[in-house]
Amino acid sequence: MPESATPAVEARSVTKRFGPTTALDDAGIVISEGETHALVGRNGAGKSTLVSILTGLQRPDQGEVLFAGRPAPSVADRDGWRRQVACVYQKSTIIPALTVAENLFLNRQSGHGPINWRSLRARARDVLDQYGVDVDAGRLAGDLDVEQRQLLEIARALSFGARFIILDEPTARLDGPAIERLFERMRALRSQGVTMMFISHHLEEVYQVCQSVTVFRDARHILTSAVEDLPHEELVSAMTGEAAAGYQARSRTTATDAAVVLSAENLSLAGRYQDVDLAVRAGEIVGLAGSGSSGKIGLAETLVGLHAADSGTVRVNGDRPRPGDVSSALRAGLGFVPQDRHKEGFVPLLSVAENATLPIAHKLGRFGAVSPVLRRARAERMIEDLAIKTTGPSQPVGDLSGGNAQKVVMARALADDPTALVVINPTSGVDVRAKQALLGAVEDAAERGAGAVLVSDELDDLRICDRVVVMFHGRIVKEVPRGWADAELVAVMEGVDAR
Amino acid sequence: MTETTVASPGTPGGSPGPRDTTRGEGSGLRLARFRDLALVPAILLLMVVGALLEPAFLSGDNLTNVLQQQTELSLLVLAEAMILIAGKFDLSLESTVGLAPALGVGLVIPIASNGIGTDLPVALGIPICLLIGVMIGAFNGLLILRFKLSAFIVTLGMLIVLRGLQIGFTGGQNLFALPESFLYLGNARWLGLPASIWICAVAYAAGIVVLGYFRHGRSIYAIGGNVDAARAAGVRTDRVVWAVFMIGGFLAALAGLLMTGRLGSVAAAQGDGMIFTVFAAAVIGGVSLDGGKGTLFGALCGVLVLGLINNILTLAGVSAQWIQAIYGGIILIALMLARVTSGKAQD
Amino acid sequence: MTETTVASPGTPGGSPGPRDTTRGEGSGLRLARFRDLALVPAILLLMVVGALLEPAFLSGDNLTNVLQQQTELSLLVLAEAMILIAGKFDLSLESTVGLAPALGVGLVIPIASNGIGTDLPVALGIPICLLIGVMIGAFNGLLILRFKLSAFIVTLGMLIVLRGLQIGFTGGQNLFALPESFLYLGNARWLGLPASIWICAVAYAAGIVVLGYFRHGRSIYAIGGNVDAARAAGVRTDRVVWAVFMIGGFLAALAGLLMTGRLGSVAAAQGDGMIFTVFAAAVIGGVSLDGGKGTLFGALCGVLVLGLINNILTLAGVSAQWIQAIYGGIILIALMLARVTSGKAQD
Amino acid sequence: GSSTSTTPSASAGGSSAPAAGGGKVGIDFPRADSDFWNSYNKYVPQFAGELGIDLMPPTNSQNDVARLVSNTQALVSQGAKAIVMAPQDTGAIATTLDQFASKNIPVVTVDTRPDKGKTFMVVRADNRAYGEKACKFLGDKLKGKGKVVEFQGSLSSVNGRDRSEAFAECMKANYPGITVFAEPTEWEGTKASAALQTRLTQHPDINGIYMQAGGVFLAPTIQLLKSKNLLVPPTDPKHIFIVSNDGIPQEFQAIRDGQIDATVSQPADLYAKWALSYAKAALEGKTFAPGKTDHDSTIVDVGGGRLEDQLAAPLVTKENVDDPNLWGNQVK
Ligand SMILES: Nc1ncnc2c1ncn2[C@@H]1O[C@H](COP(=O)(O)OP(=O)(O)OP(=O)(O)O)[C@@H](O)[C@H]1O
Ligand SMILES: Nc1ncnc2c1ncn2[C@@H]1O[C@H](COP(=O)(O)OP(=O)(O)OP(=O)(O)O)[C@@H](O)[C@H]1O
Ligand SMILES: [Mg+2]
Ligand SMILES: [Mg+2]
Repeated sequence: MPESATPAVEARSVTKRFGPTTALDDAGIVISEGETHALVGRNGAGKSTLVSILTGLQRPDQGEVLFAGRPAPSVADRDGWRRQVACVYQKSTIIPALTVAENLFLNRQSGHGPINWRSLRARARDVLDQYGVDVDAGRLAGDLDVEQRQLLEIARALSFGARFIILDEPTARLDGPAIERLFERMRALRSQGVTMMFISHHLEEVYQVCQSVTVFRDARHILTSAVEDLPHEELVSAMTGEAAAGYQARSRTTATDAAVVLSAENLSLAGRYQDVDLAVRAGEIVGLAGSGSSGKIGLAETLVGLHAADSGTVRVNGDRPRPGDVSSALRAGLGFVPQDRHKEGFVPLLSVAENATLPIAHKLGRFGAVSPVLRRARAERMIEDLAIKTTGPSQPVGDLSGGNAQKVVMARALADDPTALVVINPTSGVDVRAKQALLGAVEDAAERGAGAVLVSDELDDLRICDRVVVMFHGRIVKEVPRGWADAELVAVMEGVDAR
Repeated sequence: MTETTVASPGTPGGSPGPRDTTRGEGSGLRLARFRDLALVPAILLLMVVGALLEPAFLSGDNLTNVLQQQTELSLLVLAEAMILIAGKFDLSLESTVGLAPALGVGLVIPIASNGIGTDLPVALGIPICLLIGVMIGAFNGLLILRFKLSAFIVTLGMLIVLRGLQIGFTGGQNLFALPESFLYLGNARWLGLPASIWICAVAYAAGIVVLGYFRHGRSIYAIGGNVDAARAAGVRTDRVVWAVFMIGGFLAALAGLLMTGRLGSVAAAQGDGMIFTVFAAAVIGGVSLDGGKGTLFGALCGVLVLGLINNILTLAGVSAQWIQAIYGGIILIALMLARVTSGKAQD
Repeated sequence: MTETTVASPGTPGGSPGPRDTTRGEGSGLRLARFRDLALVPAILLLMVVGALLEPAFLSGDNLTNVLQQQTELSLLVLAEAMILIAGKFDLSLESTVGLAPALGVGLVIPIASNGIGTDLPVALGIPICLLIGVMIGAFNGLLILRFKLSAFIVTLGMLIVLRGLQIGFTGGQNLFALPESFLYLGNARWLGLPASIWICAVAYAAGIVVLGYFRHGRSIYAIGGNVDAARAAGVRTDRVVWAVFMIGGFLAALAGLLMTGRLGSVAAAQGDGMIFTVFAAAVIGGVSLDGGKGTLFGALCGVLVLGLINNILTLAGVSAQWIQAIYGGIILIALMLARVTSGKAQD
Repeated sequence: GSSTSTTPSASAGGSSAPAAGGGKVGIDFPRADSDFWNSYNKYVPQFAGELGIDLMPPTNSQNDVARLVSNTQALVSQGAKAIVMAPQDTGAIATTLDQFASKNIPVVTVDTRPDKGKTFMVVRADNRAYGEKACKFLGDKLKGKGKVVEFQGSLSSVNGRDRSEAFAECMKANYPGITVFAEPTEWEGTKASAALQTRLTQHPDINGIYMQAGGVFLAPTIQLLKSKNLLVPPTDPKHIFIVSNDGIPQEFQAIRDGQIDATVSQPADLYAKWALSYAKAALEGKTFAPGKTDHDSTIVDVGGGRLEDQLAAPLVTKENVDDPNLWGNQVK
């Protein structure tokens, strides 16, 4: 670590508690001027808590924050903080009822005079173009999908002109090309001397854009090192506290005569996808890939009943669930992980146990009653299976860290031993270890005889699939069997190799 | 008081198991979950104050009076609390309190006693009354769920329409030629206590059990907390919300029935202005207007707090001139007390 | 009507430029942004109905009456709409309408005319009145922001307390002996129109411009939409919300002043029951109870709709027996019309 | 606030015929936010003192019948032996009256006659007479021709309904040439003002107004007429004849100033005086029979043996407005 000058940012022995949870325990971080510094750790290690302290949203119970050697502004002085640091938070800070342009320039729409909306929109368009975000600046932010919202947040933080920028899992909801564009921006900013803190569970990204890395584990600082001095396995073992083991996709063979558990026939939804046919057999995992507006999310959401298709049929275990009705699809034996966990994933005020058992409540007691004991037992098993970091089954999901909330959503999908599974970006925001657990859970389900559709922007996730169906502009263009190389699949997704 | 660890009915599965990272202030989180108990200290304090002010306060008679006087309000609060937890609103409950019994009575009594003139069999009176409550709830639900109108304005409109219909049908007259059956529930005593108290107790017990331990009850919380997530988890949200509105209408009609019996007539303004108190009791009891939060037990506590304050002010003989200011002041203080003892921000 | 593309003042940044991703449902999305114009068809319809029913309806005099009768309400709605957009509640506005002028008058008139006996200089009356409004807003803000109490219950408690204080201070008497200054604003005519209309127009124009085109105004939307996000963006949320409450109190006191002048006395029940109508107008006008949504222009339309309905019913001489049912029915219909023409679910 | 310290009276409850003069009297005020009722509220302790009545601290039901019921029940459980109340909602207290009857607690109601239930005495002025007096006055002044605006009370209030019905019947029977615009106001000044303003625009030739409650409607009406320059002396053809109702001091002043022409004085003082007297008489075991009384009024049997003392309610005009016997001239 270059010790030459005062660090740009320093947090010293910070402690932060939430009720019984100690989110940060005497932890600290030192980030030197001009570097891109990675912060990694398992879900619930306290990364986002540090972010909220470094951006002045929360006051630490103990410890202090220094910017260029000077104490940070007081918590009330929001302008002071804003001058020091810009941030992409893990939780969305987009205001749905306002337009994209206004979100982009929130609280800085104008200098002193009245706001000139026309020029604001023009400025917004410039920024959006610069970051390659293809949305109309006049649209309501609430109409954007998660990915577009994430891009908007990133564009906002980067365009702010701050000398220190924090990015808390910016890539978790982006696809490959968007991540690449982000990294280009980050490199450009670094060449202008901007300091950055970067949080991600994709360790290869750390190696791509960061110079140094700090690891947190169980609310404590474990180590800080230059990236090149820390090989991948050592980084993982620092995070997990045990030796790393790479994830090996299991080999499976699907009987070609196994029953079709989930199928789409001639499915079309205007503006999203057209004429899609898909059949998933028992014991099979089918990947669904595609970049930018390929329609894969729309298709997956139709399969589970979040949308009603304009034409065509969906079958689950031979049944035809009522189009646009999730519960009848679930009743037919489907399990489902939605794209946006905050929207369709969980009820923040309800406990882990209740969220995870929502679809199986009818099995947890007689005559419509739900036995708290049974529910607790089920939930404890899920917590253990998926290694959810929580104070217990009764903790509200809203209080969990992002990755752990994602695991609860996964637990909910698997709760009913579904015979058909549709999972959309299931590992978004989930740490390396947990990712293995989640993907393992999908494979387990397949081994039990379920058929799964796995929609993901991450090539790593798709490796467990028996075949990957690639969509391009709303149509299925190719089916790639197991054993593909990254470049090959990307080429198909980009539409280069669609024979 | 604040160290209680009794699992409250509304938050089952609540015992927080031991955890590794637990260091220090464990009780904070545990307590936060018992915000529905927040009013218990206030209630006890009021009991003590009442007893000190006036020996008659603690007499069985007086306490029974307090309870009986709150029965209709508490049924409305039960209805409203459920609807609020489901993330909706119903302002029209107060009109149902008047209209349902007015029609129930008006359709069966002769025109000479201000009846409507249909002279239906008297035995149909009570079923009609309750059915009208359910139908009003169903109609509200229809407008809100099918036509996607705002619950607040639909039920505000209905509040005015229903009251207007009652005045229209009865010409603003009170109906006092009540069939015996209408008087029974409001006046009977079962096992030494007014029947209406038993009815309320049963309704609350059922509500607490269903919202605490039954699938459909829990799904109300899920819907109020995040309707998209509830739908994605297979809850038939529209159906549940609709049912909640109908149950709400039913309870309001039942409250109207009890009030009719207790007061011996259907006043043209029966229930007028109650909805404010209903919201006050529910919200004081910890039910959030945002949905998904609060318990029926808490709401019941809210009702009791308001009832006790009223009773104590009456017993204390506060001057007519200042009674309202004092009443409001005590409510504010009770709230702050609840805030301090529960230690959690309200919303 | 439904194809309008006039940019409404409250939703700037909305220019519905051509969109790349527009496939099919473009106009639906575009229209949705003009939910604050949703009531315009209803208003036009009411105008036509009024003109058909009664030629006097369209006379300048009558329309001036309609406006003047709604001035106090519209100031309250302006206040409430801002508070709602900021994601809060204020029920106590209606009591401020009574208490602020009552104290303003009571402190300056002699005890013989039911004054409080302080006999302050008469010139201080109006400043005191307005100051009291601001102070009530500030006190509400203090309890809500510093003590983190629920806005709904704080202001509900305050509603009762303030009304109680007014009755306490005045002994429940109406104050008839008003200083001239209190009568002026409610009665003066400027450029041929009642002064109160001008005041309202200026207040709304200022509000619409500030909430539409100034940073602090926009931050109210941000706060109501997502307070954490607003704080993260550097908005001093507490300060803004506090200011909104104080402005709200000020506007309520001003409304009280106008009403006092127009009616020639401070009634003990002045403002009583208005808050319901205030919410109705705001919500009908598209302001959401969830915060962050709606415009002042929409709220003003809500006020106008209610005022027109009232005026038409009076002109038509509807029988007292059915007037309320008809009034409520028309409101419901206007809402459905707004829902249909705006094509968007309400909330 | 009154702080009548109550001595624990010896009488144990339950005896069917209370001993002469024994027992506390509980009283509930209907509201404290109107001039009329405030005057009544002030007369009560005064007359209680004069009559030597052991008065409990009065309660206030704030115009809410549910509160009235709970207040009076509380008074009884605190030991009241007789109750004076003024139920503004006359239907909703039948059961309560029956309860009190079963406990042998006599009830005197003021201002309103319960639709049903046992009362010892009803003390009220005849509200139908109010309406008729107003109608006759206006009819004569307008010589049977013209347009009259009537501010009705709330339809759901008996007093309001009685006044409205009597006014309408009298107008129809005696002055068919007069058009009556009945404006529903729910007893709200703002509603009355708006209705009058609208009506004057529609019919600028309105020449009479009947307000059913001066306390509420007086100021808004005068203010509106003033701003329209319609407050002119009776000699002017543009004069609008105004009859009010209540008899508060401000109405008298308005009569003296020529702003309104008449009001029906509703006797707040007599309400308080005779309600308490009858309560006292009830405790002393006295009974009454229909017929003339010693105080210029008549006790009538309104059916089922229920007695009502119908107090005189004089019409006050410029001629008798300075009569010192009017309660409105005795305030303060
Ligand atoms: N508002 C809160 N209330 C209660 N507990 C909280 C709150 N915020 C965070 N926590 C707890 O603090 C711990 C650290 O959370 P944090 O969000 O900082 O984790 P993280 O490292 O960002 O995890 P992830 O990688 O999943 O985002 C977690 O156990 C979480 O449950
Ligand atoms: N709720 C929506 N309403 C209207 N259009 C939408 C909505 N959500 C997404 N779209 C648009 O529909 C098209 C297809 O969306 P879809 O989400 O199915 O693609 P995708 O596979 O997620 O694309 P990507 O690879 O970028 O994630 C995109 O142009 C997207 O912007
Ligand atoms: Mg995090
Ligand atoms: Mg996508």
